[in-house]
Amino acid sequence: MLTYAFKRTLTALPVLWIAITVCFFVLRLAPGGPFDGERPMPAGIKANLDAHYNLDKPLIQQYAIYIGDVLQGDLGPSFATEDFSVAEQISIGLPYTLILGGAAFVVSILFGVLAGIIGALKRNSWSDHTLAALVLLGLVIPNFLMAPILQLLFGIELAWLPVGGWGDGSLRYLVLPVAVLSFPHIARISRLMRGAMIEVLASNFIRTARSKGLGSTPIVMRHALRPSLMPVMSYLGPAAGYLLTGSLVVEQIFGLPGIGRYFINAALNRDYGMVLGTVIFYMVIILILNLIVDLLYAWLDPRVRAQ
Amino acid sequence: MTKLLSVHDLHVDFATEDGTVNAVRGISCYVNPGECLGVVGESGSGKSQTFLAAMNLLSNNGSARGEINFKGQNLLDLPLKKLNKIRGSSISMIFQDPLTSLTPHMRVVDQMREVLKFHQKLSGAEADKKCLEWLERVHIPEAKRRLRQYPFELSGGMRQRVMIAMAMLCNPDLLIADEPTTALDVTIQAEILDIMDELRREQGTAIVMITHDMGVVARMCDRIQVMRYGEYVEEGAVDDIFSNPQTEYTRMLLDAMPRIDKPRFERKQPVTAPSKDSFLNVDNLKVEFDIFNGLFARKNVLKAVDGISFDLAKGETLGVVGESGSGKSTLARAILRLLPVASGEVSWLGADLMAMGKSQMKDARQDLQIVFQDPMASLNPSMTIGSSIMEPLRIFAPHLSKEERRQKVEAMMDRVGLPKSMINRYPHELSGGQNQRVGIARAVILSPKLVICDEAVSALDVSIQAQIIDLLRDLQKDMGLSLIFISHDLSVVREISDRILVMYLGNVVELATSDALFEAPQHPYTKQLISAVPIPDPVVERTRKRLKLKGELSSPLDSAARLRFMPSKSESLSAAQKSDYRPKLIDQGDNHFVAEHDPIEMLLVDE
Amino acid sequence: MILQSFKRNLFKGVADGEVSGRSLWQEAMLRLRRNKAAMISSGILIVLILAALILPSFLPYGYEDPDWNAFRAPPSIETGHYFGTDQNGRDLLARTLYGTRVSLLVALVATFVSIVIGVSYGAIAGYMGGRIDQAMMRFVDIMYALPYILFVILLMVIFGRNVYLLFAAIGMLEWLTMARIVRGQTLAIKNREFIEAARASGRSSTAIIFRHIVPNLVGPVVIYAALTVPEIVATESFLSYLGFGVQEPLTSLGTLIAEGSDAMEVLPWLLWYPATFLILLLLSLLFIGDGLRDAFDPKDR
Amino acid sequence: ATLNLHNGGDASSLDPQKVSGDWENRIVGDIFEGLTTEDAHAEPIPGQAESWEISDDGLTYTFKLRDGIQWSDGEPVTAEDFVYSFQRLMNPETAANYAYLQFAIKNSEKINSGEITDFNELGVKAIDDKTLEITLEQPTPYFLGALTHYTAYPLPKHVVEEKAGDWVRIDNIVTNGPYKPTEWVPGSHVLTTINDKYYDADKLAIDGVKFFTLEDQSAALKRYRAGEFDILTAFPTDQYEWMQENLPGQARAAPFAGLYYYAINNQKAPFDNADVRKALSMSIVREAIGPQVLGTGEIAAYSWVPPGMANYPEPATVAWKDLSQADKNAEAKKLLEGAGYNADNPLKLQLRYNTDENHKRVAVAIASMWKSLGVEVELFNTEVKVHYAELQEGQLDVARAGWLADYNDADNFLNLLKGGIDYNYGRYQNDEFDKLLAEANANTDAKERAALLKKAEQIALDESAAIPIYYYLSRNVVSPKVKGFEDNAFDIHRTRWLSIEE
Ligand SMILES: Nc1ncnc2c1ncn2[C@@H]1O[C@H](COP(=O)(O)OP(=O)(O)OP(=O)(O)O)[C@@H](O)[C@H]1O
Ligand SMILES: Nc1ncnc2c1ncn2[C@@H]1O[C@H](COP(=O)(O)OP(=O)(O)OP(=O)(O)O)[C@@H](O)[C@H]1O
Ligand SMILES: [Mg+2]
Ligand SMILES: [Mg+2]
Repeated sequence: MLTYAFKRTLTALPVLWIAITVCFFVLRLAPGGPFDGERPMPAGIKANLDAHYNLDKPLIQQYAIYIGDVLQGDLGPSFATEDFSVAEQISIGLPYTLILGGAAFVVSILFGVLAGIIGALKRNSWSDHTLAALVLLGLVIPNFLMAPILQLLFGIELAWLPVGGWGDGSLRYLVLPVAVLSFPHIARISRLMRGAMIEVLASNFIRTARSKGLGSTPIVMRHALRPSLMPVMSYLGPAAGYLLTGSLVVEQIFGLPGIGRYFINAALNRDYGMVLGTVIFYMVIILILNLIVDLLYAWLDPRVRAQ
Repeated sequence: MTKLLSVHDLHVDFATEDGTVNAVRGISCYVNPGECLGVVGESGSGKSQTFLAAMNLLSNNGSARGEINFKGQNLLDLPLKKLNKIRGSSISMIFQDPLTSLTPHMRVVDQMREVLKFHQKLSGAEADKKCLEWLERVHIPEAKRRLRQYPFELSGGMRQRVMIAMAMLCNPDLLIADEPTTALDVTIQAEILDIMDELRREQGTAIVMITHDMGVVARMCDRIQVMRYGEYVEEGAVDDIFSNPQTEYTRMLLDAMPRIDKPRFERKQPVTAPSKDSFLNVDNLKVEFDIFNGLFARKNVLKAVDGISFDLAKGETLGVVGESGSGKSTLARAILRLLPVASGEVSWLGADLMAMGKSQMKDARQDLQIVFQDPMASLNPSMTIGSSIMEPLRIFAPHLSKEERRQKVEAMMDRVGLPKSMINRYPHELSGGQNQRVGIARAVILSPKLVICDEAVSALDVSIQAQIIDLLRDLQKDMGLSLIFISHDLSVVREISDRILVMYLGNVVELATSDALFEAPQHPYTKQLISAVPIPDPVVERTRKRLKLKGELSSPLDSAARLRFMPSKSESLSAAQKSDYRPKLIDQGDNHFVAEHDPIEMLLVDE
Repeated sequence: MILQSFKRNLFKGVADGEVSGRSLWQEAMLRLRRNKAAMISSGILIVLILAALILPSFLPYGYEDPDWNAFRAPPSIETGHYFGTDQNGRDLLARTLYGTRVSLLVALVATFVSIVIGVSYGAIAGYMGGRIDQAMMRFVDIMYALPYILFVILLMVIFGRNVYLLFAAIGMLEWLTMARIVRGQTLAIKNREFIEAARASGRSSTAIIFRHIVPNLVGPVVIYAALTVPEIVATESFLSYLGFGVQEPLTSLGTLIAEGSDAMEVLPWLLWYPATFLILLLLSLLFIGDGLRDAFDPKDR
Repeated sequence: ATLNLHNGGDASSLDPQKVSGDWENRIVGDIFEGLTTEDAHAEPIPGQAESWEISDDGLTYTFKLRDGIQWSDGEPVTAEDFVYSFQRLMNPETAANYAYLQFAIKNSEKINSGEITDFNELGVKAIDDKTLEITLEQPTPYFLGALTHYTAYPLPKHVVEEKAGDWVRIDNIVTNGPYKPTEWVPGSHVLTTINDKYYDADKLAIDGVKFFTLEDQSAALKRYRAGEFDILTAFPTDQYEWMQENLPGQARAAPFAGLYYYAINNQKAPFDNADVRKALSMSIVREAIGPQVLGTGEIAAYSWVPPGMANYPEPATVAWKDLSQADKNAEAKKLLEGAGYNADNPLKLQLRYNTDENHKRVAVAIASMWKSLGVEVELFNTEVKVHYAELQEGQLDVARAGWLADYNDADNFLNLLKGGIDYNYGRYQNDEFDKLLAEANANTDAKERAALLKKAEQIALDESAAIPIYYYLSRNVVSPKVKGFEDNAFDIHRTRWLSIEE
């Protein structure tokens, strides 16, 4: 198991390198540069900027410079926020993102799994359908609509919670963004959970568990939960990835300083350094998460470990 | 005496897309405290469902009507809360399908402990102790280690014993045992039956014993209930029924039973002496499993098959017997390249099977088929049994039209005794024996050259068993089919085999013709096995004496255990030598091979 | 032997021989019909589809031309703008119906792409295991991490703007998680004994993957596929907003809602009508997904 | 009290030579001050300089710095700081993207392009600690206004030289404006407090500003309504009517020195035909765009230069401005037919716009106006980078563009149509036009200069060089408790002039 994790860590390096390389060149192939925009600038000025950021050098040389820097742990400058290097920006935003994403992650799993279990136990009953409809509303209402609705309702009409911002980082400020972030995941987790749980509840070993006189709670928690978590677990890797890299929409609507906005904005701004920085960061997160998920598979089903 | 459990006019129906299946139609029966009721009857006759209904464990599409009284309560309309108080403590059940009946992701100990915790509020070391005690009682070798293992790491027989131990943990008033010993070798079976008997005598536990093995019935039961087609056929005290069956069906059941104390039904002309290099040659085959305990522990190597060699001629039947966990299933899998082999060779029709390429292997598979030990698990749960049986045709006879294929499948179902109407059923909608027949049908539909039957008839009642054996024999006669027949049921093995191979801890201890082996067994282990076979005659059975040998329960991880039958040698060797030493197989002439051993007198338990 | 004589029809309820072989699919359809939630949902879905296909030709206004007399007009029967008009004076009903068409098409095609790629890819990776699995899954990881917007931009530049590309682009995005889920399930299933049985009977790896493993994955696949539809609709509207998707004057439900949400309090009809359509559409799809899962589960009758 | 200000985009830097957006201007303009600065109406007034003299040829400006002006760390602000800053601005290595705004200064362009490497050649000299002399290339009537721009802010030489690139870090930065930054969380906010070294510090009514990053205007409005913001620097156009009703007097849409126009490809057939361009321009119902399509009442543009630019009394207008729309359409139809386009052979064009809700609406409306003329329009939306990258390469039929004045002068707009520059997207080329611009800029007489510029403008308009559509409005929402907020054409509102009444 440990050797497996170790091997995976080793393979992460070439994977990272491939990701960086592909991204580097794709980025340069895309039309538009970091300095194109509503405000055109004279050619001379642009030349100065290109020289400043080494963009006037041949592409291969730029690539070599970049890889060299990365190997020394330097993710380079960002064009959009010049006072902070890419690494600094990521490290400034990370705590916010970790708190937000982490909270959303926990909330999603808790509520998702719970709703899924209830759905499976009360399958096709009136309460199953109502619960499903409620939970699914969180998924079918896109977050760019969900967020303003919640803001209007809880921020303005009821004035219970702040409309946006981080404030002092207290719980009040977290409730709405975390809710918007987690709704779709709650819905997805609950559906995956419900389906898998129904399948598992029909298996022979559940019959054995019932024959032991166990009530439904121990049956679900001890016998049915783990095998039903399989698809949820597969989904959790990507979901945690999404949550940790934040959501552009949620950060923008609530004005939060996390790093989610970089993932799309940097690409749109052709902020080369930032894009590559986020790719590296995201890649590392994904690799770690998926490694964890793969290890958890073995926990869910010992037969997988035997492989 | 008040009845402990009484079933009155029970009906069990299943809704299927093809209409309602009336699986149980008006069954009535009862059990008294401390009594053992044998339930016998045709496979698919509703034996399991009757008692599943009593436990309120029917599958989703099933429904039960009637009355099932347990200690004055009607179980059918008891609220779940109350029922749960009864299930697992007052009534417990051993399921027919041990492979899928244990929770795959829980360690054995956790599954056992929770019964104690729920019903007796026992936990911690105390509970562990009790679990261990019970595992030891059902003779699981190295019980301590097994407790920490997952079900898939156990052999079929071990899983069954775990089920049994679990069912008996709380000293229930009523134990429903559905084919509890099919996966056990006769010695262990005998021990288990002893334990049950003890329970019955000491604690007054009533037992419902659902079984096909009339020998077991003869040994254990006070009364018998015979079932067929979901209906009651006959009921009575065991001696009466055995000596004077009232119905044609019961008589037939008794007559069709092969017995080792009687001559074989039908002598086949012995096949010509196996010609070497011709058909299937297995040479020094070894299979090893890596065993991990916990995250950081060092791995252990378990030698499940430890150097087995034999040849098989065309048209020949080789019986393989041996205690549970001795590596029979593993051997079968290894021969078919379903498992990575550590070393050794298997040649098939002169070609090295282990070295074959993809397409060669595919061709070979057409002629090499297997019936898996656990019928349910080996069938794709999302495929109807019709398409499961049809599958080999799809692969190897693509030229057939859909209609032709269907006809073939139906014909095959007919030959194994499955009604055509079941073609759209899914495996979980069949009884244990019916699934087993699906597995057999799938294996023989292509008329292969070799079929490995791993406990292929253990879940079948004698009549169907006989039908299947006939089918195999017909194939043998017509196409020269060869068989490797793995079974714990020595009477059947004797009946069908030309030669028999006796395995012990991955090694061969004796290999001889069927008659030679049964008439003059040489190895103490073989002798012990044969003495333990139950005989379907209550009078004979109760007076038989079984051989008991000295020695601990043996574990494949303990490499010195192979010397169990050579204590003399064991004493003279150092520890290191012990682990390398394998008793040699010695030719006694007449193709009778026996492993080195000390004289049996040295091994018998002094009584 | 005597045994032959025992053969008799076991089941009075079922006439022997009349039963013909049925596929899992046929059976599932039979069962789906009994699921109330799924049937109501199907009804709603069909009504929506028919409305989107047929209704526009009966409307007094088209979806692209402004009615210069009715900018930002609230819904009204008299003017014939039953759902009102938008900031360009265009009839919202017509736009909603056209938007429904586009969204349905995108959802359908992209879901299809994601199922086909995701299922095959995940099942192959899971079944093959070892290095192949590792390599394949690391590729998925890379795809997750790369900013897909860049790829969309590149694709548009290389192939020019067209809707099919949009479908493909979204599908390419959505298959990743599908592949992970399928792979996870495959890891568990491939150790089951019936897979061994299939190998023993001579099935090739491909056949085992597609005939034995995939059918046992139908549950999670159907469910996750239904779950991706909302995401697809949202992604489509985002890409369209950036100029990579459907272009004005054509629209989609996602786009309509995105526009409407900004004017939620001022021009509420711009939001609520398309939103109702979308929510009905997506909820129906999700309930049908649940129903299909149940229908495809042989143990769940 | 601290003012909570919705600032839109995320500041990219606090270094005035590195920034370029109006949201950054709001911050750096509060923490730095140039020789001149803006009053509440955005008119130039003395800043760090208390007075100045302009030579008669208009080429030499001599500034006298205020007494006792200090950096926030207590160091005096000297003429040398200004010299240093201008040199740094022009230094190619600084790569200041707005350096060209000060290209009026002698030798600046040459230094910036690396042609001159001796920075002392730059036309900015310290006569003594308190006196600064700036020499220009040619007379520039708007120069005092240009000096209010952040590119002209002084930098603390002693800090920049010591800390190099790190001087702007929040711990290091030293400023000379009324406020100084004390906290910066990228993506969230920049916080400032009073710089008590500022000469007018005791007159400041507001203790500091929290500049919030928030691009979503609807969300900003909600936060405003919840009392979380005091000023919004933008609002969604759709909400204007609603706000007028529900937040009376708080939403402000004021004329803004900016032009929204469509560039049209003068080099590509059939748009190289002035008649075709004219037909397209004439058939646009400009009066419908602002009030109806956008809903905020933007003013229809028939001139190239927005009204109210300094030293430019009355812009030129298109000749057909006052025709009725029916006549315009009839005329347009005729022109198109004259160019060979009719129902059987419709004119086809692609209308490009960059991603934005308002751009889309305008494009949709105009497309339908053209459609009624028989023109087939394909709407083509791209994200902003691709849009401008392709525009600069001249890849367009008709494309949306806009211009906000950098400084208060007509020349700033007319330059957009000058031959041979990248951002003349339509590649309009008229030698007469170019000549008139050059002549005008060499002329020191304000009146004559204005006349020459107007002549040039008229030529461009007559040839329909591009299609002006409307003049921008600035859109602010100001809480009633904030006083001193004056609408102005540059939408610059320094905190200095504001106060909060609780
Ligand atoms: N879920 C189900 N749906 C439909 N039919 C079922 C279902 N479960 C069991 N049956 C049918 O009910 C009948 C009785 O089954 P049961 O398991 O009780 O047989 P059995 O007597 O235990 O047989 P065996 O000895 O083979 O185990 C069988 O014919 C079987 O096909
Ligand atoms: N996948 C596995 N991992 C580890 N150990 C295994 C595995 N499969 C089998 N074994 C071990 O190999 C030994 C032989 O098992 P096998 O299943 O061949 O026994 P068997 O002779 O078929 O027994 P039974 O009669 O009970 O079916 C047992 O000790 C078992 O625990
Ligand atoms: Mg049974
Ligand atoms: Mg076995």
